[in-house]
Amino acid sequence: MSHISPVLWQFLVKWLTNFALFPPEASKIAPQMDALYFFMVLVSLVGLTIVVLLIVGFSILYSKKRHPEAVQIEGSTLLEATWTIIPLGLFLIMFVWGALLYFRIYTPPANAMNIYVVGKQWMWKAEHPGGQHEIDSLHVPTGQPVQLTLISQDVFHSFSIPAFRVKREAIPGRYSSVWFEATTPGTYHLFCTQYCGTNHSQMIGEVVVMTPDDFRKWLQGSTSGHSLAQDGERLFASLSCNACHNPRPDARGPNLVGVYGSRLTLSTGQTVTVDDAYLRQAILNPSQNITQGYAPIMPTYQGQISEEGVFALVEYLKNLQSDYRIQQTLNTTVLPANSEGNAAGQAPAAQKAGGQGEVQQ
Amino acid sequence: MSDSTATANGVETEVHHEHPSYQRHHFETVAQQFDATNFAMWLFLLTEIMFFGGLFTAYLILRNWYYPAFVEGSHQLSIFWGTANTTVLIISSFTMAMSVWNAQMRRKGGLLLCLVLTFILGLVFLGIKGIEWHEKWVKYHVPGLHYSDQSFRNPASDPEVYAEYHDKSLAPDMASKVEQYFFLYFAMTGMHALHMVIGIAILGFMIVRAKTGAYTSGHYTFVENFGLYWHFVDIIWIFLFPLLYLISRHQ
Amino acid sequence: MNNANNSSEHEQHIVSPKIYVVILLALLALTATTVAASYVEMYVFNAVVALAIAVLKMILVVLFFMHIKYSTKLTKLTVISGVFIFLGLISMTLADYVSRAWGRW
Amino acid sequence: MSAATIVSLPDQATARIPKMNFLSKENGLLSWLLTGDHKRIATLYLISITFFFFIGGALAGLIRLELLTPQSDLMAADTYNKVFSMHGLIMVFFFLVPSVPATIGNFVIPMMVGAKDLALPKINLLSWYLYIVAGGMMLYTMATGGVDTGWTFTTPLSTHYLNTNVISAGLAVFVAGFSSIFTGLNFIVTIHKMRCPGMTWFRLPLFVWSNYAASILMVLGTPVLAITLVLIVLERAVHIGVFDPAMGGDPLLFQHLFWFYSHPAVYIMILPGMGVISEVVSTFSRKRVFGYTAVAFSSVAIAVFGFFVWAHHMFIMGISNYAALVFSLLTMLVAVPSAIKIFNWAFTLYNGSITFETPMLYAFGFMGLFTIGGMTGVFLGATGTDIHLTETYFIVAHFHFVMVGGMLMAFLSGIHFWWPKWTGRMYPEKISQLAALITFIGFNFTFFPQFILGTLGMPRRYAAYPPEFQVLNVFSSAGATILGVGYLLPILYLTWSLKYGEIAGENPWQATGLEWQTQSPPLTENFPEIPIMDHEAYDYEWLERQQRKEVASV
Ligand code: HEA
Ligand code: HEA
Ligand code: HEC
Ligand code: CUA
Ligand SMILES: [Cu+2]
Repeated sequence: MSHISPVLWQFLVKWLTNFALFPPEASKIAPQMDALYFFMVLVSLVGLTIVVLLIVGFSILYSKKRHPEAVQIEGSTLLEATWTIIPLGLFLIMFVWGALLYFRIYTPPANAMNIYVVGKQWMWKAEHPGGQHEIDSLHVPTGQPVQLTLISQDVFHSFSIPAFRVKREAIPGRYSSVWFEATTPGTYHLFCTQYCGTNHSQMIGEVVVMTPDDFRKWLQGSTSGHSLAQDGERLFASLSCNACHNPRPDARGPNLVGVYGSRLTLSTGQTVTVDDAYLRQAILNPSQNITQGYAPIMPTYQGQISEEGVFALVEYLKNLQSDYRIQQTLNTTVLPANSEGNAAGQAPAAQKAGGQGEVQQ
Repeated sequence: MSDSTATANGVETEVHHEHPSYQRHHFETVAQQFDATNFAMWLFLLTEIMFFGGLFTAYLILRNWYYPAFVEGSHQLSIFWGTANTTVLIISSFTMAMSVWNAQMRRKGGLLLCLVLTFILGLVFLGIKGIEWHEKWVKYHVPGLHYSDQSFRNPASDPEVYAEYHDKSLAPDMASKVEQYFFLYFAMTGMHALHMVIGIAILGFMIVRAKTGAYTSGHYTFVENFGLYWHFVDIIWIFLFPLLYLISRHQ
Repeated sequence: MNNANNSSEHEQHIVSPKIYVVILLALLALTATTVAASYVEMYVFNAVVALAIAVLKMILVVLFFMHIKYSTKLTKLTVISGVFIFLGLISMTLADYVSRAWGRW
Repeated sequence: MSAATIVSLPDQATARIPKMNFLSKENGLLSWLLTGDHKRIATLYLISITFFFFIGGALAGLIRLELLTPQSDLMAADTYNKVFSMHGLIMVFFFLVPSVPATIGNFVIPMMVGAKDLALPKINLLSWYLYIVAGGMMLYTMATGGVDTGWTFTTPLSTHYLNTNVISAGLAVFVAGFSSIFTGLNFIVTIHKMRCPGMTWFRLPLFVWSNYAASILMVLGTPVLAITLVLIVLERAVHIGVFDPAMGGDPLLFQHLFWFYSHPAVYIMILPGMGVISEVVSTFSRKRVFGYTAVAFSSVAIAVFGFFVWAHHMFIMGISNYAALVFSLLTMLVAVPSAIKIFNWAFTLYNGSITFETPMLYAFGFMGLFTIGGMTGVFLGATGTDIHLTETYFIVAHFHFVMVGGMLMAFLSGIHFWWPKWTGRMYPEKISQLAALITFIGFNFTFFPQFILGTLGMPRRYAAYPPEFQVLNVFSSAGATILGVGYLLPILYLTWSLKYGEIAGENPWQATGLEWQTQSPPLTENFPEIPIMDHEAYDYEWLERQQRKEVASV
């Protein structure tokens, strides 16, 4: 006992001095979240107090000693209506308030800076547009909305920053996103909160919030020499995407300049807005959404590009505003058409036969 | 569902002072017993609906996503065998309904005949299913075990189906989704066949008991309840047939 | 012994074989129709028609082969509630999938 | 307490346990293993679920022990994962789901509706055997290395990334599911078809209503879990399936199907407990339940709405935001009937004549703790706060408040309440009141700190955690020890009372349910002859008249 108690004592002192009921509020959304949270705590406390008061009060007033004979009562519609409508009203307020927050957290503003995050068993990899890579940490500036585009390489993970009050699942096979605007410089916890196998509890890291100046310095200090978009460009050439996607009149694929953010009409007649998720889908499962007027000849790159590679391509396509460089690569390297080492690729004959661009169900 | 006590012949069910021997001790009347077991059977069928409900949900979602793959997948199924099997099952449902009628009318011969017919039709159904499954095996269309998506990357390699539908070759990523179709095909028809097997086993048991006159002396609860089960299995097929064979034939 | 509650109700409605035969023929006819319809190119309506026919067949089987037409309210309610929850499962799940395409989520 | 209790025991000097009763009718192991008697099957269930509760509890002890320190030092992370997975699986599927329905429900529902047995005794027995088979499979799973999927079997983790016994665990739950389906089915049939003359729907005790509602959930929800597990097993076996994103399947589909069962399942877990509370609160305040119809219908409302809120477990998992809105709204709606019940029980006390025997103490515990647990459920049901709180210890605290503080309290309340009927003997009152108190205190110590932990952001299912969370975790672990004592006590004194408890007599609580109007323990056929119900439920005046008549006739 005697050797335990000093330790325990230290603990308690430390804990009591740092006692907290909620984590630091380090993002713009945090105080808003806490407002709703404390509203709910308040309602719960009031509700609980009422329930406890009723039970204790009645127990004292109508205990058998004081009140030996029970008086039978059927019920009271008025009372029952009261305690149906008041909780319902309060719950609806919570619903609306909660929904507003939810939409705010999951709707990034247009000027947000994008960081890509890959989750995999059991680490987080972040890719900044400038080409900085991080593992199990995330550096962000204050005063700047940051959007995270998340994906998982294997199972569900969940990217959680309690101090920001945001959290989003990293889903295998699909992009998800979340945004925040950090307000207070400091180092905060980063957790994987979705159970993801053995080392789930080791899939942690830190979020470092810096002033914009410090952040700029950090960016410069940890650059890898080329930006994410440049990586993407290199991939675009080496995977010979430009064999089909080029500005030539006889190109077999659509020109991808400015495709990001545009609206496409699919062969099913639907229209879609091209966003990150759509680009990823178009690269990995091209035949699922066929752009109107084109044949489904684009090969799939599933299993050939890592999620980081896809991020690079997406970032590249996002910033692709002119044909100039594609033209350049085409002129310097002569690329055989459809040469993506896809051993089990389609038979050429089948591709010819696939000249069907018709509009159909 | 109901008890399997031997039945004494000639007990007058309308007389309530004497309990017929098939009445379980905790029921007040035979009517109550019939009602209770019948209701229980219906509830059991509800659970069955939900059981298949999960599969239907999965099917609808994936079909929505991978329609072209589902089209080529369903081209691999034979409408002929599918229709034949539907017919077989509908007729077996009819003979089952007739079994109940015969039991109600206390016609032992008729009951036996109808039960045996149902039994045979059930076996025929499974036989046909077996033929279809065998064909899938031969053509490497059993997902996970014996599978190749050759026929969808290059439909011409499968001349029979190609001659009929002239399928375009699917892009490799879409072609790989046909495996999902076959996974669902086997999961759904497999679950259904499992129910058929159970049904046929019970039918066999009933035939043996019907020979002793068990169901033709007024106590036909078991036949009636089994009939409900059989018809339910029929209904499942009535939905599986269009879902798997019919609705995804056109690109 | 008090057998006060619904004692003499044992007689089940007995459906005549004639009805069974009619239903059988109807079912076979519907099967033929649905197969025939599947050969006609109707776009979305292929699925609609096939499922409508299947529902129709189901209703026939349930009402007559399974005697729901002649059974108690309770049994009818049971069937309906089963179908209701089944549709709930399918429709609310599909609602999620469908509405994912609506916005940027 | 003696001054203010309603216990009316027969004169202990002359009292006897009736010679003929369901326990003494036949002897020998076979007479138990082949029994059709709902009371014996209930007893079998009681023994088996207690066994599993203690296994689950021991695993909980291991969890708490490991979490004493921030590092994963007691066991490696993978062991810890197995421990909490087995804890969750056993507690949910082998303890809580069958707890009240299969034991207390099985025991009293036929008596409450005035029947000799459940409608389908053989199915009832089959249900117990399925439970035992499933339990055996679970123990096998545990003995051969356990499973570490968490109780939620999340795909694609469970299907492609783990090499533990997912298949046998899945099949165990599958079989347990059918056990639960058959129990529910049996209840529904019994309640519809086996009521005695005069027993109209609105004369049924509320315990019957709430079990009826829970049974609907069991019958319609569980099969979806069954098919989902089948798909998981297939997917694992053949490495292809509809949940695998790498093959073009959708892991969210799994979530939809799983929660379609598992949300209703939480109401399967709470509704029967709510029924117990209705009985207990009414009996010990000698009053008809305030607003009988409202309480009855709120159970059904919970059952019906409970089916359509499942996606609130998936708010951050990538469902469409519109769907999140709808499911959040429905979640708010389904919370209201629970609130109605709490207030109705509170007002049942009004103008009553209240005594404080153990079942009542547990019931008070239930009301307080379930209010906290339920309200924190609303925190999670609101989409915005869910983002911050989901997957943290806040959830762990939420569901332990409703499941342990709610249902387990209700279960203990019910066990004490019906113990005299079941065994013919009273449990010792003083020590059981002490146990109730210990449980309450231990419970709050264990789980309240977890709300704070969760708000601070500590994720659930963590074998190791940042050191600043340690103090609260130590509190929690300390509380769990107290709680463990609180649960061990009943086992000891209830066993003791089997032999040494006072003879209870027919109706020690002066309760009105039909089950109390027959001998304790009851006859195999429950009543000497089928009763006729000629009064409302909870009609204490009727009971008094009845007793005066008896006294007069003597
Ligand atoms: C017995 C089991 C049980 C019960 C009854 C409940 C009841 C409720 N639960 Fe809970 N829940 C679980 C067991 C249960 N839950 C489990 C096991 C999980 C975790 C699963 C996992 O991931 O492992 C979970 C998770 C869970 C989540 C998912 C969180 C997440 O994953 O992000 C949500 C979200 O909506 C939720 C909500 C609710 C709600 C709204 C209720 C409501 O029904 C509660 C209604 C009750 C009340 C509201 C209290 C009474 C109210 C009053 C007395 C009124 C107070 C006064 C005023 C308002 C004035 N629960
Ligand atoms: C009915 C349901 C039920 C019950 C009764 C309990 C009871 C308890 N649970 Fe459990 N719990 C769950 C259902 C339940 N739990 C579920 C579904 C999960 C989620 C699993 C998952 O994430 O997949 C969970 C997860 C869970 C966690 C989170 C693990 C994690 O996420 O990392 C913790 C942590 O504290 C915990 C603790 C406890 C404790 C202390 C008890 C106590 O109430 C238990 C008290 C009982 C005893 C202690 C037994 C009696 C005494 C003995 C046998 C003597 C030996 C005792 C000791 C050595 C202490 N439980
Ligand atoms: C064999 C030719 C070919 C190659 C190689 C090819 N594509 Fe495509 N791509 C197409 C065609 C044709 C389409 C239009 C039909 C469709 O949507 O599938 C297309 C569509 C797209 C789209 C959807 C946008 C739109 O306007 O339709 C994107 C994004 C895209 N490709 C990116 C890439 C990337 C990145 C690569 C290399 C990694 C690549 N493509 C390689 C032929 C090709
Ligand atoms: Cu990644 Cu938990
Ligand atoms: Cu829920």
